[in-house]
Amino acid sequence: MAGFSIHSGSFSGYTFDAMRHAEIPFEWATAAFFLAFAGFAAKAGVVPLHVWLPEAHPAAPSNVSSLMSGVMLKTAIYGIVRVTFDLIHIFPWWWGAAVLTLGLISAVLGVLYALMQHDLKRLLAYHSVENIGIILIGIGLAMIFKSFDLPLLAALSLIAGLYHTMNHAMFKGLLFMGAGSVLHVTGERNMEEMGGLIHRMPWTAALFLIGCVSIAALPPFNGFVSEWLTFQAFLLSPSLPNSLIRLLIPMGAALLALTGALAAACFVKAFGVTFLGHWRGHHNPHAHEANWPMRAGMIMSALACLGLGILPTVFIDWMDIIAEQFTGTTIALSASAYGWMWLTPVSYERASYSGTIVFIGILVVVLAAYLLLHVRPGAIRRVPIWDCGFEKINHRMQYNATSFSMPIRRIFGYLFRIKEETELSPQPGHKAFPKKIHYHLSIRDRFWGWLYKPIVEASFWLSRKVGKLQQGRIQAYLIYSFVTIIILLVFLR
Amino acid sequence: MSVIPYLIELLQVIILLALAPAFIGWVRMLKCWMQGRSSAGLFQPYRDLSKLFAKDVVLAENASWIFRFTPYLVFGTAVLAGGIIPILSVDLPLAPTADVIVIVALFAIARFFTALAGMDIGTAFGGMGSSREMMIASLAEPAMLMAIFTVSLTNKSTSLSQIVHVIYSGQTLLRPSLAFAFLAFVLIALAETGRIPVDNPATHLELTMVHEAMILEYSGRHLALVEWASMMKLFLFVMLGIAAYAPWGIAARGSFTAVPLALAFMIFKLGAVGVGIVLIETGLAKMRLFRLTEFLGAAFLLATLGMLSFFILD
Amino acid sequence: MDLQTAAQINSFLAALVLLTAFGMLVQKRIYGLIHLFAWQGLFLSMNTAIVGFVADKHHLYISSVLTLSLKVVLLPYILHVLIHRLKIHKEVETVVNIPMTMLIGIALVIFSYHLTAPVRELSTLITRSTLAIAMATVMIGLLMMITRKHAVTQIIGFLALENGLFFAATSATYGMPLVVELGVALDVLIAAFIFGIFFFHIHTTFDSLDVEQMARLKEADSDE
Amino acid sequence: MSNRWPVSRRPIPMNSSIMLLVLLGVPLIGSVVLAFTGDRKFAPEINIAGSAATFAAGLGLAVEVYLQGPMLAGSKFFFVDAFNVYLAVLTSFVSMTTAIFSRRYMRSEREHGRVGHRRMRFYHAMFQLFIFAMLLCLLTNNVGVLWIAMELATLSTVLLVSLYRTPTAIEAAWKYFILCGVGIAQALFGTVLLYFAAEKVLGEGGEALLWTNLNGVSGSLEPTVLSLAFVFLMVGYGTKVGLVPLHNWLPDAHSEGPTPISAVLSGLLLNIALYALVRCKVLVDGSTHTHHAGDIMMGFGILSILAAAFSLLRQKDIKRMFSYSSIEHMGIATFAFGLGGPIATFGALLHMLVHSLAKSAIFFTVGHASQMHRTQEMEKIKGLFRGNPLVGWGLMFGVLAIVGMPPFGIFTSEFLILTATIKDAPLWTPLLLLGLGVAFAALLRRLQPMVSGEVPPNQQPMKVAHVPVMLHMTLVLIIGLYIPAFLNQWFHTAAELLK
Repeated sequence: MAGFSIHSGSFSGYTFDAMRHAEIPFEWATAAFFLAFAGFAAKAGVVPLHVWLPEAHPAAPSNVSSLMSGVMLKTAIYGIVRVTFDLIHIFPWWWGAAVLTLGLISAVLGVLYALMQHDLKRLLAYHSVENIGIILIGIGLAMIFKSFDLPLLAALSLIAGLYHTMNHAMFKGLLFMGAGSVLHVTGERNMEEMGGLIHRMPWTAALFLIGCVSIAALPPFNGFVSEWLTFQAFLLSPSLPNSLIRLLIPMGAALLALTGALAAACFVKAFGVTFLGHWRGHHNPHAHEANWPMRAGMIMSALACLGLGILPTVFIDWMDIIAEQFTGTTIALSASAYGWMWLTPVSYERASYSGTIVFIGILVVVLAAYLLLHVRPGAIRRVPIWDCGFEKINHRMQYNATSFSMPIRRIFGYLFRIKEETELSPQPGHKAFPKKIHYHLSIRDRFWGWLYKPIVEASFWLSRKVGKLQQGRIQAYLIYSFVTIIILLVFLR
Repeated sequence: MSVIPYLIELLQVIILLALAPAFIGWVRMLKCWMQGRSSAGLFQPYRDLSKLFAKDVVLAENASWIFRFTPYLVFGTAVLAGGIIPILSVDLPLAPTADVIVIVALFAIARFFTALAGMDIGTAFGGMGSSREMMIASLAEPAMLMAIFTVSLTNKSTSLSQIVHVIYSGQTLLRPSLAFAFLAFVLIALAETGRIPVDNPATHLELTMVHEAMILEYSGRHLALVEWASMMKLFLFVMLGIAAYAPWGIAARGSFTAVPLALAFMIFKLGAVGVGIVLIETGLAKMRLFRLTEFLGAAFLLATLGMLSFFILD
Repeated sequence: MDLQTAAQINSFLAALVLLTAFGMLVQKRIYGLIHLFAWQGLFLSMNTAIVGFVADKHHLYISSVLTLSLKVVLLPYILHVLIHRLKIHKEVETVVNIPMTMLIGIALVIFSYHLTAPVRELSTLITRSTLAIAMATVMIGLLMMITRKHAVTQIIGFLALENGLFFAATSATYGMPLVVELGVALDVLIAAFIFGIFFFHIHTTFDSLDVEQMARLKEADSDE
Repeated sequence: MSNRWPVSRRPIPMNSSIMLLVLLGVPLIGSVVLAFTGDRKFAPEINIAGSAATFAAGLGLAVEVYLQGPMLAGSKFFFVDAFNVYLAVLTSFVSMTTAIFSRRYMRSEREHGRVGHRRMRFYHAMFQLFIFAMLLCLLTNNVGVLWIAMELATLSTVLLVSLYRTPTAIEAAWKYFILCGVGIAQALFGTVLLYFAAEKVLGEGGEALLWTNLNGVSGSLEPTVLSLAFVFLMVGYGTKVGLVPLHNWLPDAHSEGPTPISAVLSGLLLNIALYALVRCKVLVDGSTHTHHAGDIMMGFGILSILAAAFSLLRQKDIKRMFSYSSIEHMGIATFAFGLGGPIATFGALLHMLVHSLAKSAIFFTVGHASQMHRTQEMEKIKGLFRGNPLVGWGLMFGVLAIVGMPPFGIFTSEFLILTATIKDAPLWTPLLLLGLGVAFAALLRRLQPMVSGEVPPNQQPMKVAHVPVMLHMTLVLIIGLYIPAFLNQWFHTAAELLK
């Protein structure tokens, strides 16, 4: 919030109008922007200011946390947009670049951390970090386009961001409610202790599944629409004058794609481990379906997800007012130019998407196949699990959250602080078959170690290194000259 | 608005359904020849499918509705994608429904639910299969999109028909960017359709299988649908590649006169691609799971190089 | 051959050079490296010849032939012989974290493109757009020298870097004056012989060509 | 007097200069001859004679330039002005004295069987070749040729560094080879860019790479390209100058090779590289009309001074210590050139001169000292006053000179530079002073125990070469006491040229 103090310090009055019309020297503007941004970002939980988020959410009761991620993050976004586009309406492109970069980092790291969680609500909380990242990507792009004075594109990406904000409110609320009802009936937050709930609470399962599909950005639900719009915005970057960002932005698209895919993986895990398979816990649960009001809430937001997914043009027409106010143009003309069914952000030739038809198409084909295959009543025999002819399997053999995320953990391992220890108590006789094996795994978010331990340590370490430039390895020396070149080149450009 | 495009649309879907098994059969046949075995013939897949359809379904006790719903969904997405990708003609009524990104997403849906189905029964193999599948997918998808972005950047559109149009109109002779992107696409297609060296479609060996592990518990019509869908997926990836990189022969206008020619072209290309796949599969061995990062990393590198050289050189 | 095709072939060769550079960056086997290096040299000399033809600068033919004989035939041959003599042809080097290296490489490509953007604005040559590639090749050569621990591979990195320079000379300008080019070639040759001698010294003294061992001269421990 | 030394930027073309021919020819021929006869008894004498002739020629050339001003020769291939001719004289002089010194030194090395026949031949041949390369660097008019000669200088010394074939020696040589190779490669890239910019103005072909032409049109060269080029030239030649953080090869190479080589490396090669750097800087500043190049050089300079000074504190090896001090002094000179302006440039030129004199003198004494004790460890070197007065006092005065005590020449130059700094860039002054102070303390605290004290048992007396040390120290002293008028004029002209 210090940003505002600078604002109001540099000119009088807290009213937005006053700020809007005030002339600010550039340095002050920059300082103000970044302070304000930091303030809001901390609120929204942008990496590396996100650490409070996964701590706070699980602590709070479900409805509160759904409100938190639903509303509070939104206010933060509102603040950022308001300050940048409305108060400081003229800014250099690298502000946008900074926002974009932060967004990308938050998105990727957020989803990765989420993937490592086995506490349902922490997982969702980390996903809020990811989604904030995606929203910021949209906003950052909008800023870049605006600073290069391409209002149409700016409007497009701004709307992508805002649309995702709305979507996030919907499906994240849905997911938190689902998680809440699961918590309520099982009294568990640890996924490792769950499983097979789909048989006990079909409604919750189905609705939670809708939430998963939407947040994993799969058509025809809403998550996909905003992500698709963001991709389109990315792909329009070649029309930027600056060669460097023209080159860099598509990389961002790749990162966004990575985020989407990882999110899908993450929610396969979340849903699969929680609702599918066998019950993993020790005490046998007497779980029952969630009560009606809870279900009603979930159903409504689920419907909202679907609606936002298949009728984007309608909602975008509403949003255009904002876009017009901030960037000076609307995309509605082009967006719904080909009827309410087709979403064509820039032009018909460029790209088009119709959630409606995708939805209906899938529906039709599925029904057709189903009916065709059921003209002849095929009896369904229920049998014990075959499992490749594997003998006497039990529920402890199935994959759980930790084992599911293991491959990805191994690939991106260097991003986490992982402590793995296996202790086995060997039984006398044959060493090969120990009596029991204890496997303990702890995964910590690196940023604690990176930022929140006092930086003094780092500087101290450096001071000791002063004399040690000359440490013998020729590679190091080569690195010196390499880095020197890079720095000088940067200095001169 | 003439009716012909709709007919072509229909024809195209039918061809997709009809030819996908034949293509698999062709690949298997070539493979047998390469390895000096006597092949089961071009039409074996049809026989398999019809047999499976005839059989009854045997379902595990604790299978939920997801398990039963998945095959239909997978099948549905494949068919829908088949209606969108220009196989015979560019001028399709469904074409504007979805661009490349959406198509990738459609395959993603199928994968999502297959993975869930894999976890549904709660066996070790199922979980293993879905976990690996999602891992591979999460690495393959960025590379895939990069490869496709390169194309859509060079052609200024993400809608496939439009891409084909542009390639027809413009002269794109010897573009390094497209070459790179194409290489990347090949690698990714291998990964996505679960061929060697990423996955071995023919194995049921516990530790090597990925896709098979997820659908282990299926039987009867469910299995038939899943199998058929995966055949179509391979077919569609080939078509996607053709449309994006070598569309010559696809009819530019919706008229029946052009269709037979397009069909001939398509079958010829399919044959060629089949040979390519077989060469790759007999040339390489299946990789360890964690060597895949390098494999897909290479794909990503190629795609990115493609994009860079689009900016730098073209 | 009209300018357009020439330009396209030129840029395509440029892409190939870049690709070989990346290949060397991740190639583990020594022979593989040498072959890649030879290929790069081949592309270079082809490129030089084409540029020479288009711009009809006849001294470029000479330097093209020089490249061919020196970097495609002679140096790889020398390296082959050395490796065979030193019996290290089976060694497979451990390269740390290949994906990371790739990413850095890509970053370098972007960076050099960004740097050379103004240059290509004001150049009129058909080859101008390849300057970025040349610079990137230089950088990647340096990166390779940094990442490798083996004396031979370091040298190969050095030579790749030299290739990049040569490529720059032909792409930014239509080749340096002949005197300079000859001199450069001479220097490369001498360097080749010197490192030949060096391999033997190192190998006899440390009985391995791992550079890691040569870290005795340092300040780090001199104050304990 | 002052009507002499016309400060004309347009050098008068002159068909050929016999002096120039001798200056370059003798070392080349010498190296060929010595390649075959290098291990005979009279080889050192040949070596000395050759370098003496070179020196004579250098003087002659200097006189010619002194009388007629800058000149071109060999169809514009060579270019001589006050700046490079004074360096040429310096180079040939120091190489001569080094040859004299190496006569005794190598002889005793040989008696102790550290080098054999082949290596003696090799050593002498390479020594001459090295001199040739350096002179070519100085006198050529062609940027490309300058680069080639620089590379040649590197290559010819690489194997000299590894002459003793000890593991450390080979390691040092390898690092020297690789790092300088890479650095030089960067410089070539810079040269290419330079040519790229130049051919736009001067047309293609050799013309576009001649200093004389470039300086003429520096104003109209494309600034962006030149600034790019300068970065690469800076890093490239900066590596050879041994500027931090590109210096890492220097202490190793200078401490592991035979002492005469250390002397010429520290005393001369660094100067040559700096010469190239300064020429480029003038060009670039002329083109970009900014002071970026200068700023960069100042930054490197200060960095080198500080880093070197602090590493001086922790040295145990005597030759290593003095090579660090070379880094420090090169840093000072670079800083001064970067600072620009008449006083600073004057100081820098003077500094190059006196530093190379003093430093090579120090290395001579150090070489003898370490030969007497069979070690380079400073703890083990003691009682030089008693053991061998000349070495002891020589080292004493040398160190006093190098730390910039009056009345030696280095005090003068450093004083000039310091005043210029206070005037033009006051903010840098404290850093500069800090560096100088630390270096001062570090060197003196090492000096005292070595020279004084009893003669340790491990020290055996030996015949040492008196002439070079004395010669150098007297010169440094003289320059410190008063700068001869012609020298004064000389530097002023050079400073003019470098504006």
